[in-house]
Amino acid sequence: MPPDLWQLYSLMFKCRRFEEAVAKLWHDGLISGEMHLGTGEEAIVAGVVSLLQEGDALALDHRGTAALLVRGVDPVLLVRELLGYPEGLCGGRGGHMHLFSQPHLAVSSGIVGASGPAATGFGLAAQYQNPGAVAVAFFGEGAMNQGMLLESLNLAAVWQLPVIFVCKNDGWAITSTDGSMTAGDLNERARGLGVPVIEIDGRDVSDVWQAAQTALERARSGQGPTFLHARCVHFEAHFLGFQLLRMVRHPLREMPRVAVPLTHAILKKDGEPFRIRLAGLRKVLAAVWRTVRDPRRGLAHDPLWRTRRLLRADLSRLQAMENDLTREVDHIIASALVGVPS
Amino acid sequence: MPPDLWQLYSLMFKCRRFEEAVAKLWHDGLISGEMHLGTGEEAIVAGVVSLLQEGDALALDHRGTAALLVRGVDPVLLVRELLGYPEGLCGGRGGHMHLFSQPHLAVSSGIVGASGPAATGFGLAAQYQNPGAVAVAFFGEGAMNQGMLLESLNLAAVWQLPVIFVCKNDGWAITSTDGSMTAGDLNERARGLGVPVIEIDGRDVSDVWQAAQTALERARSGQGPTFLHARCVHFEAHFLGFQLLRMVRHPLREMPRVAVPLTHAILKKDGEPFRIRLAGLRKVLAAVWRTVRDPRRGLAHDPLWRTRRLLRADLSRLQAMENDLTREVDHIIASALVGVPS
Amino acid sequence: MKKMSFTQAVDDALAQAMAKDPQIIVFGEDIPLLRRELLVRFGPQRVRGTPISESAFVGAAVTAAMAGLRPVVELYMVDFLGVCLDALLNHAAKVEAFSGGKWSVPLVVRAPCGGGYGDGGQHEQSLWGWLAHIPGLTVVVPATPADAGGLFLTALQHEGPVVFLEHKLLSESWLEFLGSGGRQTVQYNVPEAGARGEVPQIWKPLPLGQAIERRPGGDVMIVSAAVGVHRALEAAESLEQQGISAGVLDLRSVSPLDTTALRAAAQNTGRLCVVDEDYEGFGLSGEVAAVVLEAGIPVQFSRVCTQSTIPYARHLEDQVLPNRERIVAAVQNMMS
Amino acid sequence: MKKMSFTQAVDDALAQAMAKDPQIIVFGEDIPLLRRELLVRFGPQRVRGTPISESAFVGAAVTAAMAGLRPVVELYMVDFLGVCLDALLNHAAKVEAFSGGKWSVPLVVRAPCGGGYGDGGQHEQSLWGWLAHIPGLTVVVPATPADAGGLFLTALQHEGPVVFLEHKLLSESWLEFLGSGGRQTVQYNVPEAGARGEVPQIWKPLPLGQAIERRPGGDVMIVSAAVGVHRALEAAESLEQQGISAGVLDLRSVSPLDTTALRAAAQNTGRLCVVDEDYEGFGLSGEVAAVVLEAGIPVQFSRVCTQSTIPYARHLEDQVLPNRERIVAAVQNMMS
Ligand SMILES: Cc1ncc(C[n+]2csc(CCOP(=O)(O)OP(=O)(O)O)c2C)c(N)n1
Ligand SMILES: Cc1ncc(C[n+]2csc(CCOP(=O)(O)OP(=O)(O)O)c2C)c(N)n1
Ligand SMILES: [Mg+2]
Ligand SMILES: [Mg+2]
Repeated sequence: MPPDLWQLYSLMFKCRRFEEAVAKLWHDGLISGEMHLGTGEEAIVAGVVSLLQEGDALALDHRGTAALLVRGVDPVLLVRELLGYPEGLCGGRGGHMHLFSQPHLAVSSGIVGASGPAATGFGLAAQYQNPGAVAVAFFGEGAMNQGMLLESLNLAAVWQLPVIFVCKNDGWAITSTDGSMTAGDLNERARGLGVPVIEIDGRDVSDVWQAAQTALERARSGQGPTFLHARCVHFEAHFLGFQLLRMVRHPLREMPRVAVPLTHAILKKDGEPFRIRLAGLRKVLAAVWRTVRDPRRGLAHDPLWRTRRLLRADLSRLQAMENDLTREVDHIIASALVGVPS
Repeated sequence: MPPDLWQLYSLMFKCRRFEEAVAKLWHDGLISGEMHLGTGEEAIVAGVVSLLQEGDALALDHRGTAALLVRGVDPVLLVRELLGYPEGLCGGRGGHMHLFSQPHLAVSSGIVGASGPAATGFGLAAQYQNPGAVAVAFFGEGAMNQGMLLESLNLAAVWQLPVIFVCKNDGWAITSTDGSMTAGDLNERARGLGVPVIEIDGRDVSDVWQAAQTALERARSGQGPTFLHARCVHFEAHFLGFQLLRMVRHPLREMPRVAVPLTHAILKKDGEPFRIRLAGLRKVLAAVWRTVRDPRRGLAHDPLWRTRRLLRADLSRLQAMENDLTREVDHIIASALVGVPS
Repeated sequence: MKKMSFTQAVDDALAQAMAKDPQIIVFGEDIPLLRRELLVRFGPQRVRGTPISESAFVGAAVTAAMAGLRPVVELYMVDFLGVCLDALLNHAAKVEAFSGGKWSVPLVVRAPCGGGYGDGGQHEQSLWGWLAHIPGLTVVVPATPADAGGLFLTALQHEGPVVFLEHKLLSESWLEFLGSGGRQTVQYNVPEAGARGEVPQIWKPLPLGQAIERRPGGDVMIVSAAVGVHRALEAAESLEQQGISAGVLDLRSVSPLDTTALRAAAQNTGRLCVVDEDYEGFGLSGEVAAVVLEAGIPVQFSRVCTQSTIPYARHLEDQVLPNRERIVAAVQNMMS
Repeated sequence: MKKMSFTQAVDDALAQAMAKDPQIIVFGEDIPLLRRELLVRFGPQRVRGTPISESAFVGAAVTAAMAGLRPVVELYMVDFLGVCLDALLNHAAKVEAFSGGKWSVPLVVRAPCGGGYGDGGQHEQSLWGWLAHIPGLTVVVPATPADAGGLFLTALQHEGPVVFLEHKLLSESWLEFLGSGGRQTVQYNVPEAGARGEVPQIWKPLPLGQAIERRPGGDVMIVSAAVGVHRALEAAESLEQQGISAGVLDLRSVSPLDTTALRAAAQNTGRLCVVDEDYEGFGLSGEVAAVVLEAGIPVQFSRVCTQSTIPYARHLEDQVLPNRERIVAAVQNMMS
């Protein structure tokens, strides 16, 4: 059965609008601390989460808002939680990185790698008391260096648990590129821990959906865990207000803030010889450069744009849907903000 | 260059006699708590440690006594430490699982997997301040499920550190068999973490020595870590006084202690249906059975016996050497015990 | 009345609960052999072995509990929590708060603790006061078989995460496993009344946060938990011979702490001596001091705790862990 | 005199030390970018990035220190120690004892801590009292740039493992990184005197375990660390207007704890109020109580601490973290 692209696109589009609205709240100062968006990974989220059923569980990382939206958590409660309102999903006590919804068996954690053990525990509960149900873990490629996640892959394999480990590989962990901090190969790693791998193009929602379908079938029928390795890009880089991205977007304002102290430092009297200092400088510049020139921020890597292309034949339906969803999200935000004494 | 089998055999023989003497001290009650011997893994210990040089470091697990002996730590201090004497290697404060020798850059830990980070740190220090030096980690196959060890493999690979990760795979972690608790494949795991693998027969000291030589050369020349995967057997199973082994050795005395409460339990009124209870019983019996029938406790798997075979041509030299070493160990134990007011 | 050893009591209470509640499952390293009597009664689905992956399986226990199971997750020793504290500190203890009170974690972490048998400083810690620092964790530390079984039942019924600690010197089976290993040649200073004692025919839950006076006393109250309670009782006997009337209060749970009993004891005797096998600084003994000071009760105070890393040598460890002599001296000092 | 912001002071002291001592190396996640000014001065061998593998790299720092390096290992937040506590609890803190005093671990663990900017309960903990419970660990918690730089130098020269905590509300750079992210639309209650202040031309080490009286006072001494010191100073001003003379004692290091200063303060004022952003139970505030009670000093005692998991919502977190109002109320209560 092929995926329903219209439905998947509508989910992705809603996620995008929703997170854009959240970004606005953040920029307006209505959200105080960190805010990690998932814009760019919508195909992975929609492709996997749309396949979940009642009784399935979801373990999220610091980028979990969109997944909860797709899972059917009340979006007004979600926004109110991000705003820290007592009427939020968790009474304003959990917040952006700690979103919990018991009816959806959905948990989040800001501790990198924690979604591994969490999904494994849900998988155990499913195996024991609700066979046929599954648990999904979302995490980044950086998390694949965190011991507890590696341990979880093995544990899920040993117990043959119905867990889908979804690695959203955007190639970055804050300012570190995958290649520089991850040796070997993630697929081989997962296999070495006893978990079969499906590698997919995380920009292609059909591809994700098909692979998730396969993994879910394996899990539901008692054949154990699967590692879904999906590449993607995060358009807002690590989090909102990310300095490297600010330098790209407002070079004149931001560059000097970085460059001036850097110049001072490199010229300081005591320290290593200049040759070594230059090696250091090259590292800094490389990171800046990789961010500035990241080709993946282009439209061609946008999962929405790629899916939209396939639906453009019926442009009026598409635009009507988009307009509806935009209005829906506007309405969600308005409802969340309205009627709540701050 | 081929290994000097006579020298390696003498090291192995000394380790064996030494640990047998330690076992006697333990049985006599002069050592109070746990005591994990390495009898059966001497080929791995001798094959690797005999190649270490001044400035090389050693990170050991709970089974580290023999490695320290081979490394050249004063054996009298070692025995006194095991006995908890103030004159011991660590003033009687570290003890069997916490043996430290600064001149040898040798550490131990009773925390499974901890030798991974420890060797990685030593490797970092070597790379930075003492290029050409290396660090060796010893651990069991059970430790390969501990996150910090997996993390360490990746870290050592990322930093290209001179670390040899030596997995002494005896197939058991206390009462758990490797196959039951480790999914996938350890070699693939190590490679997936960026560390090249050499698999060896841990009963064959030449094989170990050759592989260690290769790994050390890679490390000393800045080519990064290696994973040495060596299979072996532990003749005393997990530790001295191990219940499963006592059942094998003294079935009439030990079997009833286990069997009677087990029979009571399986017949208890409330609980799962009998079919499920039997599945449980089968698991217990299988573990007992695997221990009882472990073919590997036979002579053919003894690294000493295997090496001795190759040297038997010169029996008189062999026996003279063995006699000398036996006397030497006797003397060590006697010196350790004598002259120290308790 | 029935008599049982300490760990037998826990296992018996656990078995009683498992027979009633199919949601209780037990897992940890080597559990199929360590808890083989549960395995042959409740089968391999409910009694499971794990890899040496504490972060994964303790972390998994948290969400398994959230999904409706009642997991009892066992660690070989409380010391090994070091590798997986995140699961307790940042997850088990916080879910109820994070979810706005809507979701709880009915999890029991069971672990042997404590020293006195020569295993060295990485294997003999107590850490109960340390764990109690984390809001959201319940920490239970029984001193007798009857309390062990009853409180274990309570832990199984509790809505939040409970760390249940079994002192190895009270646990016949752990002491045999890790210490004697079948030898007759070693001796441990086992408090008999703690290692074996009368237990009820049927286990009933005991209240959390309710200390029990093991011995009344008018001059001073010695406050402790686990083996310390028995050391305190020995000390109280010695003190009696010197004309000092020392009572002994067994806390039974470190968190919640029975502040009412502590204040009453301070009020009645004017002197508290805290005997704590956990480390002295920033722990249980300090909390006891704060509780009585906050209440404005004038009191003399002393403590006999573990002040340093526990040494391996038996004679050194005996000095470092709270013992009768140190308790007697501390109390005498307060009386003079 | 020079002025610096808090984290600038630490980095400056660190750079001064690195220029003299080639054994000092710095590593942690994203360190090449977070400490880019050190990177361009000391090069990629000495300033390194790590994978998100705290257990491996903190563990590695322990033996690197034992082999003669002076590693400064950075964590993104102290909360994340949960995943790698074993390295501190069972290794760094114990090696000196285990080796019979023959080997030490000159390691500095540097981490941001504390709340007040809306990041939620898994990212705003203090945990200094919790860490101080472990014998063998030194825990430094400065409240001003001058102390931060001076104490960091001390940490670098110390023979044992030091956990050096930077409160995020005092750290311009962390607050910008994790909080404002370049926005003008958010406001944090930053104590100005803690975030920026005069620093010496050349850094000199400051003594460990030496508290400093930030404000004298005859009626009560408020004892605190980090941001709490500044909240206490605000409270003391309010109290002054009510005719109450409240002093403020800045502990600067939690372990070692300046017990002499605490006893003197108790002696002189007869009243102590401990303000602690770390959790209330079984922590720093209790230890302070024990120290004065053990000394037999009659004292009134109160504490204003974090009693629960820190909530995400800014208005809720402001109530849960110690603030001026709560401190004023606690002191008033003691005076009446
Ligand atoms: C245990 C732990 N260490 C460090 C951090 C800080 N941190 C938060 S997100 C992040 C990067 C995660 O990278 P990745 O897993 O690839 O996810 P992405 O952000 O790219 O989606 C880090 C290091 C943390 N939250 N938890
Ligand atoms: C973190 C941790 N978990 C559990 C233990 C208990 N334990 C000690 S040794 C051991 C088994 C280790 O097996 P393996 O690594 O294969 O080494 P072997 O004993 O077979 O040589 C276990 C589980 C421990 N010491 N540390
Ligand atoms: Mg990433
Ligand atoms: Mg093994």
